[in-house]
Amino acid sequence: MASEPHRSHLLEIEDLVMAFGGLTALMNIQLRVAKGTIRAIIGPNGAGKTTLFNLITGVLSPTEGTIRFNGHVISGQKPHKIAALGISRTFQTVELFDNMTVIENVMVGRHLHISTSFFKCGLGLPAIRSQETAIEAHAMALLDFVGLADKANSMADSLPLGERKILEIGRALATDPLLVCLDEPAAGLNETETETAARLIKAIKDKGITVLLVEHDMKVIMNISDQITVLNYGEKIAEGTPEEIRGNPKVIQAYLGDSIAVV
Amino acid sequence: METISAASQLFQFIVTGLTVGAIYAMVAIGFNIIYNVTEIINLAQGEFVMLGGLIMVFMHVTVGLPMILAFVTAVLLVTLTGMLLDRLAIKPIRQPSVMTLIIATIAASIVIKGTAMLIWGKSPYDLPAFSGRTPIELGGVIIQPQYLWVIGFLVVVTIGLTLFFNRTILGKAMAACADNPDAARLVGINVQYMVLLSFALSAAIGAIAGMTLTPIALMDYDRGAMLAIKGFGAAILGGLGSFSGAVLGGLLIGLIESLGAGFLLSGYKDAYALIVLLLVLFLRPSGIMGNFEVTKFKRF
Amino acid sequence: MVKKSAMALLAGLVIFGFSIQPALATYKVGAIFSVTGGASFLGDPEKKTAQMVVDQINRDGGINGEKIELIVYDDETDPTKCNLHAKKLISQDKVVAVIGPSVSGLSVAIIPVFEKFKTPLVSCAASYKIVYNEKTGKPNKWVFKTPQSDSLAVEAIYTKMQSMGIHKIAILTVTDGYGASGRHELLRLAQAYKMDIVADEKYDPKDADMTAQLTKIKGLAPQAIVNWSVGPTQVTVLRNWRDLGMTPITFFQSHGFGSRKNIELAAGAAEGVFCPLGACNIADLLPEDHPQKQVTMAYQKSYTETYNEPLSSFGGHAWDAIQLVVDALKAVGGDRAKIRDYLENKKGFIGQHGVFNFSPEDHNGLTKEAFQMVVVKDGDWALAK
Amino acid sequence: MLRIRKAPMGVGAIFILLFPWVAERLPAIEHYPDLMVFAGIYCLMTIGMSLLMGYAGQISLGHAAFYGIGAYASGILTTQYNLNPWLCILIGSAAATAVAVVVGAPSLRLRGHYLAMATLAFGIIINIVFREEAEWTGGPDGMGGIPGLDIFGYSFDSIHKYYYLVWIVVAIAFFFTIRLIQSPTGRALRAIHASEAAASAMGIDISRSKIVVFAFSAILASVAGSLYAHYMNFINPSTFDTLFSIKLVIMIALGGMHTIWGAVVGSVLFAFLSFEWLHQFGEYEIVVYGLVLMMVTIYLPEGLVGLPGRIAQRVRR
Repeated sequence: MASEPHRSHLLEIEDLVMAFGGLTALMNIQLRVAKGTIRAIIGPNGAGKTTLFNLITGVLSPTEGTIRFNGHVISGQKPHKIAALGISRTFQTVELFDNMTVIENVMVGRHLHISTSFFKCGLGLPAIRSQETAIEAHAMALLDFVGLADKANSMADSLPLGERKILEIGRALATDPLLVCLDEPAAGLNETETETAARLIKAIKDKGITVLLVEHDMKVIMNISDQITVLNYGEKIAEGTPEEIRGNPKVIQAYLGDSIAVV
Repeated sequence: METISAASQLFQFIVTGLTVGAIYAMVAIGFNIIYNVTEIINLAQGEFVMLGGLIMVFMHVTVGLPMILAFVTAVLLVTLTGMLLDRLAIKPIRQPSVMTLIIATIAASIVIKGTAMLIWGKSPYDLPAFSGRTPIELGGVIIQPQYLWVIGFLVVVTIGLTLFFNRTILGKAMAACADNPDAARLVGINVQYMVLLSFALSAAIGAIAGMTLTPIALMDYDRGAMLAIKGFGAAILGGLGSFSGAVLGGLLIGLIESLGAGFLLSGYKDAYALIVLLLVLFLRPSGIMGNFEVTKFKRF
Repeated sequence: MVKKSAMALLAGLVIFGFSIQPALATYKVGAIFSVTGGASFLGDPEKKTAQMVVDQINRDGGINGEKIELIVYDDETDPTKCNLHAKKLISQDKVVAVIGPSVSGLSVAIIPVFEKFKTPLVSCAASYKIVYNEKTGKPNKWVFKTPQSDSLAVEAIYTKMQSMGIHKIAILTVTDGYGASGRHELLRLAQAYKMDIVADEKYDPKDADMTAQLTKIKGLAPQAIVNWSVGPTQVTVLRNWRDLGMTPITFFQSHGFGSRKNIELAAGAAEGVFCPLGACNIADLLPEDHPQKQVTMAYQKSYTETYNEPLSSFGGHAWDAIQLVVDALKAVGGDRAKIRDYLENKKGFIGQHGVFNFSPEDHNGLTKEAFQMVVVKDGDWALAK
Repeated sequence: MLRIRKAPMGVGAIFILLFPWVAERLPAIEHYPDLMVFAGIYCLMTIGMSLLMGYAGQISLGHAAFYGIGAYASGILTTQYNLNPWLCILIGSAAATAVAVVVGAPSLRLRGHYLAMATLAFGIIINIVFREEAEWTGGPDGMGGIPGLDIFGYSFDSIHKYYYLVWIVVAIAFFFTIRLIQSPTGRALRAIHASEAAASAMGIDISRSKIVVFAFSAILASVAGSLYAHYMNFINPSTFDTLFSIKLVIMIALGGMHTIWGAVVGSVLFAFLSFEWLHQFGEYEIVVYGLVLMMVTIYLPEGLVGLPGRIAQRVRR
């Protein structure tokens, strides 16, 4: 096992099993992610990467096993409770709020940190108004950080895919997470956009936020990850630094079976 | 008159419930055919039933066509109405959201109902039973011959549709549209045509339901909405999109109503069926035979 | 900007959506009927009748040379619309009196309007609540009604049952206002007539089949069944009764069965069924010396000639209502208060549904003799002996 | 960003304020304020439903039940227990809230057509209760004798007085809802509408939000029901049937689902169409009504509030 016992672990997954009817999507997964690192999860299609994300973020409840985050057991909890504990995410299919502007999307991310009392909001109390001004500024700063400040007032659905993915990351950061789960942030992007995304992910790490990353682009993976976990058919087949993974015969086997070459 | 035993009473409730349930089931099947191809809940489905009954009365009683010929003409005319509904009210909608489509089908049902009122007036019409009105007695249980026609037509429709969707190229093409319209388009299926066909088919089935119902319950212009609600309930109870679910849902609602009226307060009989429906939905959010994962991603 | 224009547009629509102004006439009489909606079986013949009567009077030179204008509104069996129409008739159309509504509930709903604006209302609905104020124990001052109360129909049925030796009965009612009112009276009067109601079953106005309710009744073996409904269900229930082999249990229908069309629709199942009917349903059966013979025959003739459809007993209520108003106009002219006073003291008015004798204590003016018990025989009505 | 637009509100407010005064002077529309009372009552309901459907994306085909709960609370408690009408309005709202939470909690987990059917079923069941519990409700014939409203001896006994009462309540509901939409709560609702998965990943408690909005719309419907009962002095079950729930949805579709203005415009338009204008078509009324509705869905998918925008677009081309 490539876990590092001397560093504190933000996320600990033990004996995780996820079965859909007769189909086992994940089998006995163990995973420990150290604080402040970038951990990539890779594997061929259908390996169970997105299922793992859905388990961590509470969209699914595991059949067996536990997920512990920052000292709390989060397996089986509702997504919004998990978000409140400090996990944020993006989606493979980009789930933006297309009925809102770019900055509003980010402002939704501040939901956990503001008062949303139904009656205070409906009465339009001054406290709510000053709070709006504050979170608007906060959102603007985040947009500046991800590089979308000039698009703040565009509608989210008017952005090109690359910027949509960046916006989704920006929105995920707005919750002040300890851990962000990025589901294929570079998929479908061109080379420049991919580089931007990779730079952004590193910048997130530099802010002290732990990153869990599912990605197919090996160049990105190898460049930015601290640790890589390889899944295949719902099982963990390898774990280690990019260098260790690059030479791992099991990994090569898994990928060649899927006829994709490892860089 | 001989008195009736408790067992005969129970069977009588069941026979009646199954008959009424078979009508609901046919309406529910109509909902499913259109839903499967288009994801539209066609709330004008009940109007097809009403039209089927009234046109049959017109052809058979007023014009004097023989039963079979009147039956065929009525089915054809209602089918045509179904196709017109698609072409005039559904297809022209440029931004189809689920809400818009619900309103569109409600609007269409109002137009159909109003037109029927202008043509036939407000009085109810009768149709001679298909094979007489001499009831059959079976161990104290009375069965009207028309009951058998209703249940028989449900069986025929169910078997016919199963064969159609599994054995014919056209049927398979329609099923493909239901699964994935984009992919269907790619392999050269004319999706527009399939949508039209689905409206035609479900109109035809609605018409059959109406024609078999009329000799039992008479028919008037204002009957569609109630049948649509019952049929919609049946389709949901069984699980939207599932034909076996529709049959099960329809028969269940019919049975609960009949048993409820028989054993409990008859004024609340409609409520019993709906309470069961709600309880089922709370336990199984996509009906008895539905697939939750599918419905999860369809939103308004 | 967009919303501003929308608002302006709406404002324009509201202000300029004028309704067509009626032509001027000397006597304006209002009418509110449920021409469409759940009670169109009442409102449709009522509207046709009232219109026909007014046209006839105008053709014959009007009232003392002045024409009547009948302003008819359709309440669609909706109390909100009924209320709006009532206020519009009174304050805008400035009618001298209003006839209708067709339905008891709606009549009760608009009583306050007529009491407040001091305008006579001659309702065409049956419930005693229309002419009986529970707080004062007296009739509402401005409100009259022409139909026999349901209690009279029930009394006619129970009287007949007593003479036949029937005391164990089942009642079947439809779950709308018509059925509920009948059910209320059937239950209320049962004790006085020593009727034992062993089953109290209901069905919906759109139900396809009442076999379940009848099967339950069959198990309880009553001597007679009373059914209270209108529309297709009263026919379906008869067929179910016959098919279930329940003909030895005598079947009584309410006066809502009063159209030959229903006998026809029942396709033979109505044979032997009793029902209490007003004179206008059975004009041709009445003896020549019957006081209502003349008016009922004349109404039947002109209605069937004008509209080419069989007469419905409900139309007769509108005939009585409009003729009462016309009678008052002839006598006292177009003053609302005078019309009211005239109607309250009117005696011996020969109508379609009886001979009316109004008084300050009785704003209906009918007795149970207004109903004749009729039985279906050889596919037609016959007076029951 | 959504900002409160002051101009249309000003126009609207002045219109509402002056309308009875103008109507009084034009004999042809003298009775229009009476219609506007009902239009206002409908507005109250559609404002809540617009929030629920247009913003939170949850369909309800059962809101007539809450309308009825308010009306019967007022009707029964005033006539049989002689309670103060204002207290009855409060009790009705509390009852509607309780029912909304109990029914909403399991129902709002359902999606799309399943939610539509569940709310439809709920509405029918409640209506059957109104019809069957005749001892309390008067049964299908309804109950009369419901007192009017008065406050400190000032009685809302004329059409114009009631008109202002109703529209003041509508204005309160309207401003509350507009502010709500522009607040974090409104943003959260729109987020739920766009993507439940993303909204919950942002920490929004989806089921709670839906239930709160459902309950809020139920309260508005209940207050509307009470106002209706005290104005009509009479209620019967058919006023609160499924057909009316569907009419509410039609009002919203007519006006436009995605703004609260749509609810207001749609309700007023619907009231006038159904109480007044369509009558001119006589027995063709029902067909014309259906055709109008059909035209709106085809040519004005954003409802009537989308019309000026469309015209402007045409002109610019």
